[in-house]
Amino acid sequence: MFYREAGDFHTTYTSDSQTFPIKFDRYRYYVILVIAFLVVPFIINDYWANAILLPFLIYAIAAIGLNILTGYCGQVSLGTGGFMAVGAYACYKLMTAFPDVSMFIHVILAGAITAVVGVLFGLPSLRIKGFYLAVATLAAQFFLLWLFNKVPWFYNYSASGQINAPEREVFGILITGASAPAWATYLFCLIFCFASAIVARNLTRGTVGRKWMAIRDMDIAAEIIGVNPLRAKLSAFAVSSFFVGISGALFFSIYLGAVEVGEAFSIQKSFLVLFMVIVGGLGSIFGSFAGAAFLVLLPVALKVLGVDMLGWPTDIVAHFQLVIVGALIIFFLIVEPHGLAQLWRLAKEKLRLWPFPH
Amino acid sequence: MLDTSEGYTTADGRKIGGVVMEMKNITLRFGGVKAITDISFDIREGEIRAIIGPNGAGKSSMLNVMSGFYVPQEGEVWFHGKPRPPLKPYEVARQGIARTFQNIALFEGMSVLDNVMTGRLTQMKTGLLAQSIWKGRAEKEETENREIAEKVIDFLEIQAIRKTPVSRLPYGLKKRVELARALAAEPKLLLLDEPMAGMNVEEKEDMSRFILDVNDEFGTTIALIEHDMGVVMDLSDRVVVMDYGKKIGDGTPDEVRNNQEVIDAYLGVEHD
Amino acid sequence: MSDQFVFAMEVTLNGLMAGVLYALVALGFVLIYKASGIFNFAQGVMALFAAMTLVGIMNGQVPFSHLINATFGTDLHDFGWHLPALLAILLTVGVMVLLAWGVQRFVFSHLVGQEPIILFMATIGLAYFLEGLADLMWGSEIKTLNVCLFGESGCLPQGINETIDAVTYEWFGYGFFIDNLDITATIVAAVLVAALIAFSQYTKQGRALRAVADDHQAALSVGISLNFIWILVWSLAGFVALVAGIMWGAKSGVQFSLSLIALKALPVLMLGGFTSIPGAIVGGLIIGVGEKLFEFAIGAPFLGGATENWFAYVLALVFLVFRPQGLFGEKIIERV
Amino acid sequence: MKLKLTSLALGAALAAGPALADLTFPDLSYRTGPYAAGGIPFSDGYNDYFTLLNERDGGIGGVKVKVTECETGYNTEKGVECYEATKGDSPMVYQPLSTGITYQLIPKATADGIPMHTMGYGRTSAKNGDVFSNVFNYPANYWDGASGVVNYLLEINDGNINGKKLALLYHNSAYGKEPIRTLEELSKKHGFELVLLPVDHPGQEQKSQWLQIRREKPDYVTMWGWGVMNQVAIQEAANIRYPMENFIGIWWSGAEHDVLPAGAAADGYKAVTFHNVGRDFPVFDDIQTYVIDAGKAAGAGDQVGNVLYNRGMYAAMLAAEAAKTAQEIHGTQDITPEMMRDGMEALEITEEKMAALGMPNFGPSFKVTCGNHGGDGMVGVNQWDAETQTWSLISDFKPTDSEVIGALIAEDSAAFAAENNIESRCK
Repeated sequence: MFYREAGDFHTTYTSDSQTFPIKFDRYRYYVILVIAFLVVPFIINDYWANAILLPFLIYAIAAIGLNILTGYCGQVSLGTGGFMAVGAYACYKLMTAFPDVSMFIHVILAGAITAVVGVLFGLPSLRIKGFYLAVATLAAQFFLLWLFNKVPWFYNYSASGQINAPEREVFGILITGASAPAWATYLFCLIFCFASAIVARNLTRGTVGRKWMAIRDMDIAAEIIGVNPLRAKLSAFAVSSFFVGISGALFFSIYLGAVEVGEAFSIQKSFLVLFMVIVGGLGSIFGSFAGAAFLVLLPVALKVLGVDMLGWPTDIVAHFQLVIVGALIIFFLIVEPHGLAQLWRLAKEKLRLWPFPH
Repeated sequence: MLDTSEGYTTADGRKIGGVVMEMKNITLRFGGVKAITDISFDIREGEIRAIIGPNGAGKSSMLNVMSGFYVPQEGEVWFHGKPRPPLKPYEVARQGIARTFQNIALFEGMSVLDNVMTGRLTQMKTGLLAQSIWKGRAEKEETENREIAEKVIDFLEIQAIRKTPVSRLPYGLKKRVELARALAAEPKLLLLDEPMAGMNVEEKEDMSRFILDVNDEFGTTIALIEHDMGVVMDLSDRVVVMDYGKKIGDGTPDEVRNNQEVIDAYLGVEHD
Repeated sequence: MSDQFVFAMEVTLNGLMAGVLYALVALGFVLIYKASGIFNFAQGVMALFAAMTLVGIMNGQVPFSHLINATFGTDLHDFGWHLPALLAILLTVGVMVLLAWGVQRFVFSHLVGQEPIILFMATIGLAYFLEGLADLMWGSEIKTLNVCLFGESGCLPQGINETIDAVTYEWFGYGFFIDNLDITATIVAAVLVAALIAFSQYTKQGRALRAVADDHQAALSVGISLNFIWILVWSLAGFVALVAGIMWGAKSGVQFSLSLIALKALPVLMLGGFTSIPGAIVGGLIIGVGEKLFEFAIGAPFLGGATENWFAYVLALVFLVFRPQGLFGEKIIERV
Repeated sequence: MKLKLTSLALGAALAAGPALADLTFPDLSYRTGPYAAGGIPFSDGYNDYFTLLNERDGGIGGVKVKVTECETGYNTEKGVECYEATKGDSPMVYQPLSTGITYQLIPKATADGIPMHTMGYGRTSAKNGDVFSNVFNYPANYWDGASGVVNYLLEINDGNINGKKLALLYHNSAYGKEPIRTLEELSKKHGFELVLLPVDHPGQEQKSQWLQIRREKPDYVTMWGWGVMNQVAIQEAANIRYPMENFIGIWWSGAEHDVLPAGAAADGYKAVTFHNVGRDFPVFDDIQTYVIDAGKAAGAGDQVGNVLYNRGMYAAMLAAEAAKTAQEIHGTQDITPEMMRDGMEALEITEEKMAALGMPNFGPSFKVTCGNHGGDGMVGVNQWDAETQTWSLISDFKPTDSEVIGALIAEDSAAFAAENNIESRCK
């Protein structure tokens, strides 16, 4: 009833190409923003921040990053864990080397450093395609992890081989370390997540985005209409790695506070983020959020349901978690192969016609 | 034969200008097989130039040489009065050559509008940073180019489907969208690879009309390849006829129609 | 002959043996990819599932006993029998065929004609599902795998091969170490590949399989049932997974980490091509020798060791840059 | 779903306020994932001991014990979720059972005033209680383990291992690299040669390493392994006929499931330990009566007496004793996590105490102080008998090289204190 585009006219190309052309979507988006920025910080507690919202926001950034590379540019990557590690270690080195510089700058610089590394490992994509490339990016994954583990300079020669985030403040408010208040860490991640989504949206709706999608859909045709495949692919690797690097930096400094490279950024992480992107929907910013929510929230929800409410043994619940997540992935695929985002889109299309479908 | 060295006036009174592209003694081999043997011809500003021939005559190879996708072993391609060095395919597009494909090569995951906008890519220059901020330069550039794209969309009468994903369109419309994408680039030379292939009579007529209108309205120089002789004869100003990789005729449709070698080729006379 | 050279020879030989084990895992991937274009992420988990099922059946474990006990307060553990290995293997193959049928019936028959990435994703779901199911069915503790085909004799041999040790000592003054299990694995792999080739060459189903791999449409048009073929390849892949699970599980016991052997197969696939059985074998050998020699010559002495994992991928990557379709992969022809 | 989660989280937050009737001991277990085989017996032992206290003694000092189990799957992020979900229930002590989760929780638990006990794992320099106020790693840590291995070698070589060659086969991770510095110091001191052999995670392929061992013929091999790496290493050692009695693992490489897959070939394999093994203690009779036979066992009840079961039970015993100490110090039965911390810092384990608990000589005697949260680092050696499928203590708990280890701990904890602006608090 309320979800209509009729009467919602656009008189300029600018207003037509905005992110949410339908008024109802726009309002809902504003409401979500208000809640996220102005309500949640006041009611958030440690559990919600550390167990749910921080991982959700941080994985969403990583998923946006990978979605740019895989969903928009069609280059499947399994190096996400390695690139997150680059972001984390870059952030650590910057934090400890320049303690007085703002964390905002450190995190962004960590992203930039990751972008450079990403471009380096993106070079083979010019020759290698499809699943072959996916497996090739694993070379980055394994090599980077080995490197961070092997060279003590990266972990400041600490005896434990782990990196620990020292306490840092932004505008006088502690945002890293154990004493950082939940709302501050949440807001810090939210700002990055929000900015990442906006930037990703801006890039994908304009020239660069079309170049990426052209390469994805048909690389030869793209080249003939004037897309330089080298620059398009490498820019996708750079932008993607930038986001992934930011998420790695936040993952280490804000969320966990201490990581060991082989454990935190293992190949499992690469797969997890890829699953988020695919489950959420390739080529959709919203899908990145949906996928991150699905794979972060679902296990927690199942745990709460199984252990806390039904009182089952923890191991049986953990096994069932795997079975249910697996079955749900397959189920969603059969219902709608293009991910949660597409499912959402279809639901909206139906809603647009509701209650008079004909 | 018509003297074309200084341009000419067509039967319907259009002024044809100087040489845009000239093929000089092109020979193309794949391994040991000769696809094109020593072919020369030119394309002039504002004209509709057709390359015809039976299947396997080497037309597509010729088009790929013109678009820079294949580099011939012998001969030169002159573009705007200069020999064109071997270019990467994407550099050719930047020189102002746009093309369509025999087996539609649209970007299936994108909407019609986005597909047409890809035609503008070579003209859009804002950097990554400006685009990520969007407001300001990127938005302005997007709007300016959108206007050009919309003009083409209007012209080809595909306004109603501009937000539709290309994958949902029927064949005939896809062909039109592909033409729109090529036109959006405002090319100096437009190459059409079998624009009528797989169409019914009605669609063919539509497409012919669009080609003529494009040429008329924008003054675009068009080179097309086609194996359907009938359509081409009505459409083009001059025709090159190929058979077995060789040029067997070149001239106005009437001249070609009366060329014995051409008639033989199309009627299928045995080669010695 | 210098010591280093003799050592390098030993390392090379062992690399070849390791390569056979990698190839065994890679084979399962190739079978499914060739016939249906599915990159089966669940292959490693299938090996785990198969090996766990085998041990469970051999030891007469009650499936889902932990779940049943927790739900009904019973105290079930095992049926109290101990089945001979051969019978247990046959039963396990039966389970894998059933699994193949289920996968086809409940997953892929609903996803016909989807893009490769979607099919890939379905196998991700399958991997999760199977991992949870295997643990629910058989429990997550480590199980000792001791396959003895004919009573007490004919068990899987392990340990240094005396003959090779003695002979090479005679030749080089240094006895080579070759693991008997590896020799067995090599023989098994050879038999397996020969059987697969024979199957695809000389049986009706095998020919149908090849026809499908060549061209789905054409195969359909001559009346081959795709459904049947796909159940067949998933069964074959399940069988290969079982063999790989036995070979790897014999060394480490059957446990969760068995599912990680898939990671050792990926560089092999890259190198050998996703569609080539000889590619999987040769790729496995190259990766095996390459990573072991690198570790021996450069990794351990100069880089502090543990370089094998990434080197296998880097080796495959460098190779791919020069030959993007892999060693025996079908040439990618780009046309417009 | 979201609504329910909110209400649950709110409930947890509200419940954090007043002291509860029960003493809550969270159990961050891992019964799934790659290390489940190690996690299951530990968690069973931990749970069963508390169940025993509840059933037999009515809890600790008359207060019932509640164990809240939370599955981490050895995954750091799940560990964080578990911590956040349980920290509101006034948890007595966290035993994260994973080095990754430990590092993660050290600052958090310290800030929240909750003690942690990382027994034989975690951050070694946490032994310095002056810096790590809330972290305890008695009775032994990794560096003690390394020193214990060397001490044992000294013992069997009449005090002289000059010129011997010791190979360290380690999981190529922070955990595996722990003993390197200690062993390097000790190799300087005792004149043995150290060979480092890293194994990539997960460790299913160790051919290169074992070929190297075969070529270089080290006199002894010691192993810092975990998960599948253990089983494969022991099998490979058997394959190259490396003398098993010269192969000594750390305590995380010395459980039944590590040696069983290799069968008879594993006979003679050794591992250092900080607690006793086997079922031969009176306490197990009580566990059998009050827990297993009563159908209250945490797991299947088939793990009793296994190395890791004993370790879990030992951890529970130490926690319970610390809680008792805390009750005594503060004169109240309803202790808070802060009081529990004080109890842990004042914990003293003596032979009499252990005997009274039905666990004579189950572990070393030690006394925790403000400056020393790690006990005296007493380490013994176990050996595997494949015939009877039992471990037995062949070398009793003996002190480790506190001179070498102390210096390393002082250095590392000082660095941590400087990095985090921690001031000295012990007098």
